[in-house]
Amino acid sequence: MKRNNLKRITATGAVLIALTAAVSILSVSCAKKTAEPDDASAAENAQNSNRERVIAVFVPGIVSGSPVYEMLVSGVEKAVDEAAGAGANVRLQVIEAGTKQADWGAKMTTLASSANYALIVSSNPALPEIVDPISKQFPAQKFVIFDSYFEGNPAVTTFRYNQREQAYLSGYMAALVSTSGMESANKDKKIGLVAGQEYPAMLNVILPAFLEGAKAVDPEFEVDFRVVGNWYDAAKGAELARAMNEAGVDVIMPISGGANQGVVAAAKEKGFYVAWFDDNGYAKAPGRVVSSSIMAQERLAYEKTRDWINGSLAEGTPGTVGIADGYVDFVSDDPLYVEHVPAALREKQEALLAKLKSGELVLTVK
Amino acid sequence: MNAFAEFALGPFSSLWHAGNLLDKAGLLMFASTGAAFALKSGTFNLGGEAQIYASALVTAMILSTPSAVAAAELAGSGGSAGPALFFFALACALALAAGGLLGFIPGELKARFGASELLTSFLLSAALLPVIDFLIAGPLRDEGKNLLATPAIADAFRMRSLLPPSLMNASFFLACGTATVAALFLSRTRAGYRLSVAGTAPEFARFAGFPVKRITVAGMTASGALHGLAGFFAIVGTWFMCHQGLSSGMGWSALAIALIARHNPLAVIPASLLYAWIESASDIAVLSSRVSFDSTAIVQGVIFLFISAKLPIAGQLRAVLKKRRAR
Amino acid sequence: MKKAELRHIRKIFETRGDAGEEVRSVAALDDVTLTFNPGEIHAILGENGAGKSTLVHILSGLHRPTSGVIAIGDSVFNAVTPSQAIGNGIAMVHQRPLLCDELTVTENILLGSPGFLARKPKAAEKIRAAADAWGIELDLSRKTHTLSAAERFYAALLGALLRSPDLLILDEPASILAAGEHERFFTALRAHCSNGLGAVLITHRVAEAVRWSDRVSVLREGKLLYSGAAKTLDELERMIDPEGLASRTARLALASDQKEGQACKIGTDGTAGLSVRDLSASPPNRTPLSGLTFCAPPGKITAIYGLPGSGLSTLEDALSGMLRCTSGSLATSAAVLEASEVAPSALRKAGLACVPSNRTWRGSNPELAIGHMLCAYRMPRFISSKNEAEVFAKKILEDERINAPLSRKTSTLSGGQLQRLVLDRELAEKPSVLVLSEPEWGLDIKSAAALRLKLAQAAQEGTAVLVLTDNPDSFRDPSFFSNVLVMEEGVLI
Amino acid sequence: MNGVFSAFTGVLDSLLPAASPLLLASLGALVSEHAGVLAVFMDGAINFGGFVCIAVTGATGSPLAGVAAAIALTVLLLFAVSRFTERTGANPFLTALSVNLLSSGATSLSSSALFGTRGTVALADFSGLDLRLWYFPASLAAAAAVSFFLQRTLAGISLRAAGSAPEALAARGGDPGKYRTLSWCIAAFFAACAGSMLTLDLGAWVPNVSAGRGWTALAAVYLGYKNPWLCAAAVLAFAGAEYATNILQGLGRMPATIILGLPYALALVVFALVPQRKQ
Repeated sequence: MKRNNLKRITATGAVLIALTAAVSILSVSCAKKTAEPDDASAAENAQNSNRERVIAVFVPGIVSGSPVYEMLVSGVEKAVDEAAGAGANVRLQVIEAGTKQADWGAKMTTLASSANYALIVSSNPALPEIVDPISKQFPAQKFVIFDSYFEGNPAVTTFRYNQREQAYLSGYMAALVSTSGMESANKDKKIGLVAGQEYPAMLNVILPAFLEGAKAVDPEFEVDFRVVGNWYDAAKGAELARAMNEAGVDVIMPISGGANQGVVAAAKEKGFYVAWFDDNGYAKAPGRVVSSSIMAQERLAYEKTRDWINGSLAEGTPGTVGIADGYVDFVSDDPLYVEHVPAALREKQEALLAKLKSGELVLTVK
Repeated sequence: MNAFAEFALGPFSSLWHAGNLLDKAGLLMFASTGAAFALKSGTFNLGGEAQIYASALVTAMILSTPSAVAAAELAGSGGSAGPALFFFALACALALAAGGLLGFIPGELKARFGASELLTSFLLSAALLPVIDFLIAGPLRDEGKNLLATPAIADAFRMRSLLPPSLMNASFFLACGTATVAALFLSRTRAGYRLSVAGTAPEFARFAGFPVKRITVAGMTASGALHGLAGFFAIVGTWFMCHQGLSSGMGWSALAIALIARHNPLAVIPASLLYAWIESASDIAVLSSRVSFDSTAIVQGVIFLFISAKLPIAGQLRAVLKKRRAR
Repeated sequence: MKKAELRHIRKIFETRGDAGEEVRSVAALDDVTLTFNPGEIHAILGENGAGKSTLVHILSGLHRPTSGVIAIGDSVFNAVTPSQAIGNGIAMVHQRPLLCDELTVTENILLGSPGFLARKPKAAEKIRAAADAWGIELDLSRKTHTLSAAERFYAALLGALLRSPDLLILDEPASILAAGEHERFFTALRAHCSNGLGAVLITHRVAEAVRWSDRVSVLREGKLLYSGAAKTLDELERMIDPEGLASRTARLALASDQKEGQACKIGTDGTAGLSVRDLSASPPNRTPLSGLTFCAPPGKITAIYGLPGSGLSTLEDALSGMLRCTSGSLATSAAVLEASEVAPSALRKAGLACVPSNRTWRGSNPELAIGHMLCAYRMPRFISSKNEAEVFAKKILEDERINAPLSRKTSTLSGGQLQRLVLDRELAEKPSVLVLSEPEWGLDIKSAAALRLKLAQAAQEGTAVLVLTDNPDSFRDPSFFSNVLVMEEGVLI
Repeated sequence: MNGVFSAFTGVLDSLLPAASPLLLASLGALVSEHAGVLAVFMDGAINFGGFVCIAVTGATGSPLAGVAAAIALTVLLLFAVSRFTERTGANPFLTALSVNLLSSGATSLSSSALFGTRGTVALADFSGLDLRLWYFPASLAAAAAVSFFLQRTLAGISLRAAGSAPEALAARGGDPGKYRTLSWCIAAFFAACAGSMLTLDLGAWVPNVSAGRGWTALAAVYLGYKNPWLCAAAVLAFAGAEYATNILQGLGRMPATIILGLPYALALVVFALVPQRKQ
């Protein structure tokens, strides 16, 4: 009774494959344009006796729209361009691995196993643990991973930012604004943090330090912490921000990817303030964004890649960078900041920065 | 043409890629056999995602309990493998049970209250996913690490790769076997016959005295359990720990494969391979930065469009094939 | 008023067999030329599968002829679409009225009419006027899935009438209508035809054709045998059934007859046959059953007659276990079942088999393979490649001279073939009780006669046969039944 | 007393506008459900419409042009896919799923081509439309329109017949395929409106801005027994549950992530307990 069915399946199978083929031709021929320069440079390299070194930037997510990864890519790019301009035979390749953490391992292994890359650069706290076993399989492969901390593998070099300092700065400024006489500030000693998801660095470092910073202004401060559940639902971000504002929160720090936009939109509508994180966000909503504590990922990526190309990078050791060496900072020279935040507050924030820089106040991360 | 060949043959360019393709196909095969099973029994299981996820979590949990770790150590140090096997089997059984339970609930709600399983299985899944996310990010996380994942399971519990260094392991063959057994069950047993009759002709099945309600529940439960098997092998064969978001997209892919295979578990085998091939080819294209994510999404979308279309070419091809056979 | 004409119509159906089998062509219609005049009732007679339905489907646009043309008034078409047919004044009422169950009667009637707004009150007014003209009573705001078979027919008829057709095609209308309604309907049809309406009447009832039609055409195996003025009953019957099977049955029934003449006494004999006691059921939107008590003795053919809406269909559902009864009990030689225990599987265990009135969806399913439909009760636990079930199914097909592979879908069978197969399947279980609902529904004289032969045989072997019917024609040969009960408003009188 | 009243209006103020895009989406899913099409494409269509709206609003400075373009292009996309499905007899579930993939690829590609980013596209100096008050009344009016369309227009009646009894419709000269396509287009219309509402409210497009609302809308169709008004009630219940969880998160008694699943759990319980209409 089944034979007829089988035949149909085989026939459809054949057709499917033919169709897939046709469609793929179309799509890949579109992509060919980007492939051409590679081919050209490959041909060039064949003539060149100097062996080419390719640096891969492994992006555990999608570059576009994510400041952390945008800075990573442009930093490495700058170092590579500079070196290539100076005659070094280096090339850059950016690889996006998508947001599914479970797939990163296999994709990283693909890169490592290809032995095409002299160095793989990436940035994510979770990556060293994924890379470590892969590195044991391919011990020749070198890795530099920012925004993470890992000891004990000579092939894996990590740098982490002192996010406690970074969040502390935000919390301090947020609390200053909340207690100020600024038009949208209220009496409640409550500031907010909207996260995309709950993750270790958020719960163990950023959230506590944000509160710590606020308490440094007034010990009665509380942090209203809410979670969107993903990194894209901007409407939910806006709803959460509105609800928080109703509950007396007047400054919110969003760390929720695309959903940040929702918090900004709600701030424009409801008139509360936003503390931006990781890059300069004053222009997102002039007059509403009152704080930008940043990490200098672009600079760090540039410097460390440059060092590696020159052979001066101390490999295999973890490093921590912070305010003292300028990799964590607060953007205080933006005209929008100067225009909208009262001088008294700005001075207090400067004072805090100075204390951190001088080592008078020490905020270490575990 | 060159670019196309690169895209199409990418997954076969190395053992690593080919093995991973087979591994991915195997996991999809378990889940889509499950989806096909539900479709055959006349139900629509939209809760596959949570069924895979929950079973994967259960597996990872069981295999990282202190006693399981101890059993693995014993087996690893040359001692008896018995306790380790016991925990392995226990994890498998509980994964099946977890998936099965998540299929059973919508099935039972349909049988008892007539609630559409299409909706209840989706809602159950949507309600559970954040809970599992939370468990993985919070109480069940490997505290010492920055991964959003449970602790890794011991070596003794990991299935050996058959095509090192790729992830491909015996689960692929088990998946083919499962799909075949499912197909045989449907075509060669009375229970399978009744299940598919209840699916295509519910009123006739009721008239003929088949236990239609029980069949609905059984179909959904089996579907859930098969998804659970995918979750189990995802842990012991592929990822060795339960990552947050591990199942995302797998449930939908499985459903699409089952539809492409026209609910036939035997056709699920080539359909899963085809699907895994498209996905792997896209992944590899992205990894070699030939194309961006966007274009692979479009390629996949177009393939979805065409995959079930009855185009004139298909008819001609069939006619040609028939003529050949007649000769 | 236009005249419609079919010229040299040929319709070939292609059927595909199992793997390796060549595509076979079957001519459903072979060079048929017919004219339908305004003001006439034109009856089309023929046995099942003669091509009557195909013929009118070509006229109403559901089928495309393989060759030949359709002329309506001055226009000539190679084929018409349903909307072209309607636009040219041809409307059809199907044997199984095509209605959308989710819609109300008014909405169903409005379905497909031109314009933007559905002016329901205005439409209802018009519909009511048409209904009055035809003597039809119908609640227009009801959803059609709550209607009885006759009401569904009226709904479909009103839908056709509201398109003010020149030619009205009626496919077996009499099979649904009760005797009184039948008379009233045809009187109304007659009256409207004398005002210029043309009607095409498909029927297998020769007497009906003789009585009401102006012109008769007889089809046989796709060929037109006769078209012209109505002849006598005998002449036509001989044309349709040359072997005279129908009269042979009557003799057989008489020979095997041991008539009791009166209803068996209730409760005296629960050990054999079927005895039903105090059976009550009250399903929503349908006629309830209130305390039915009756028995069908073994070796006898018992009939229950009731008009549509009398509760007969509720009884069918109750006896096949598709409906939960509220109280009462049901006993066969094998078991006594309380109302709460009555379910399809329990009934089958008790030795009861049933041929439901809804053969297409309940007795079978168009999507099922013929083999799967036939082997419903006989699938072995494990199905090997050459199993008994398959042998069994092949034998039935062979006996019925249906040349089809087991894997073909039942949707490829004609209504008559399906009916025979369902009956054979149920009889093969050697039931002690066989319930049949409307067994002759849609059967021509010859097939009906063959059916009666089979039932008589089964009765002779000791089966209690119970026939539920709303068709008074079944009793044209009353000697066939050993006992006839009548049902009205859910009780037996 | 006054406090309670203002709290109540506060709830409505945030609840109703939040429910509006969802209501629009579920109306679209409802119409296609009536035509027998399972609208699994809603999520992708909302994203697509939202993107077009922001892109065109940004280019022309007129949100009205943005909405109009969103509607036109989304309808065009789904019309094409629907025609393809009908013409080739493809599996509508698969082709509908393909809309989601196509939408994510197309928005992302055009976003990087037009704005040089595949992330958030924010309109400068655009602070959302001051129309929040009107969102819900407009959506309710849409529900009324859908109800009117399905009940009182001939096309609506035919569309319902195309879903439940296509052969009956065909016999009356209607083309069920045509009405299925119409239903895709109507769903596209509402998806585009919902997408525009979401993005104009944010003054920006964010990848995957619909964030599963298309699926929730589909669930609401079933919860509302395919009736526009009951659907509106179901949507309000969903939005209410969501609102409650937003508030609940602020109380900090329960892990925030778990709370996210509560609306679905609630819907499940309600759906399981409410008696089902018999088919």
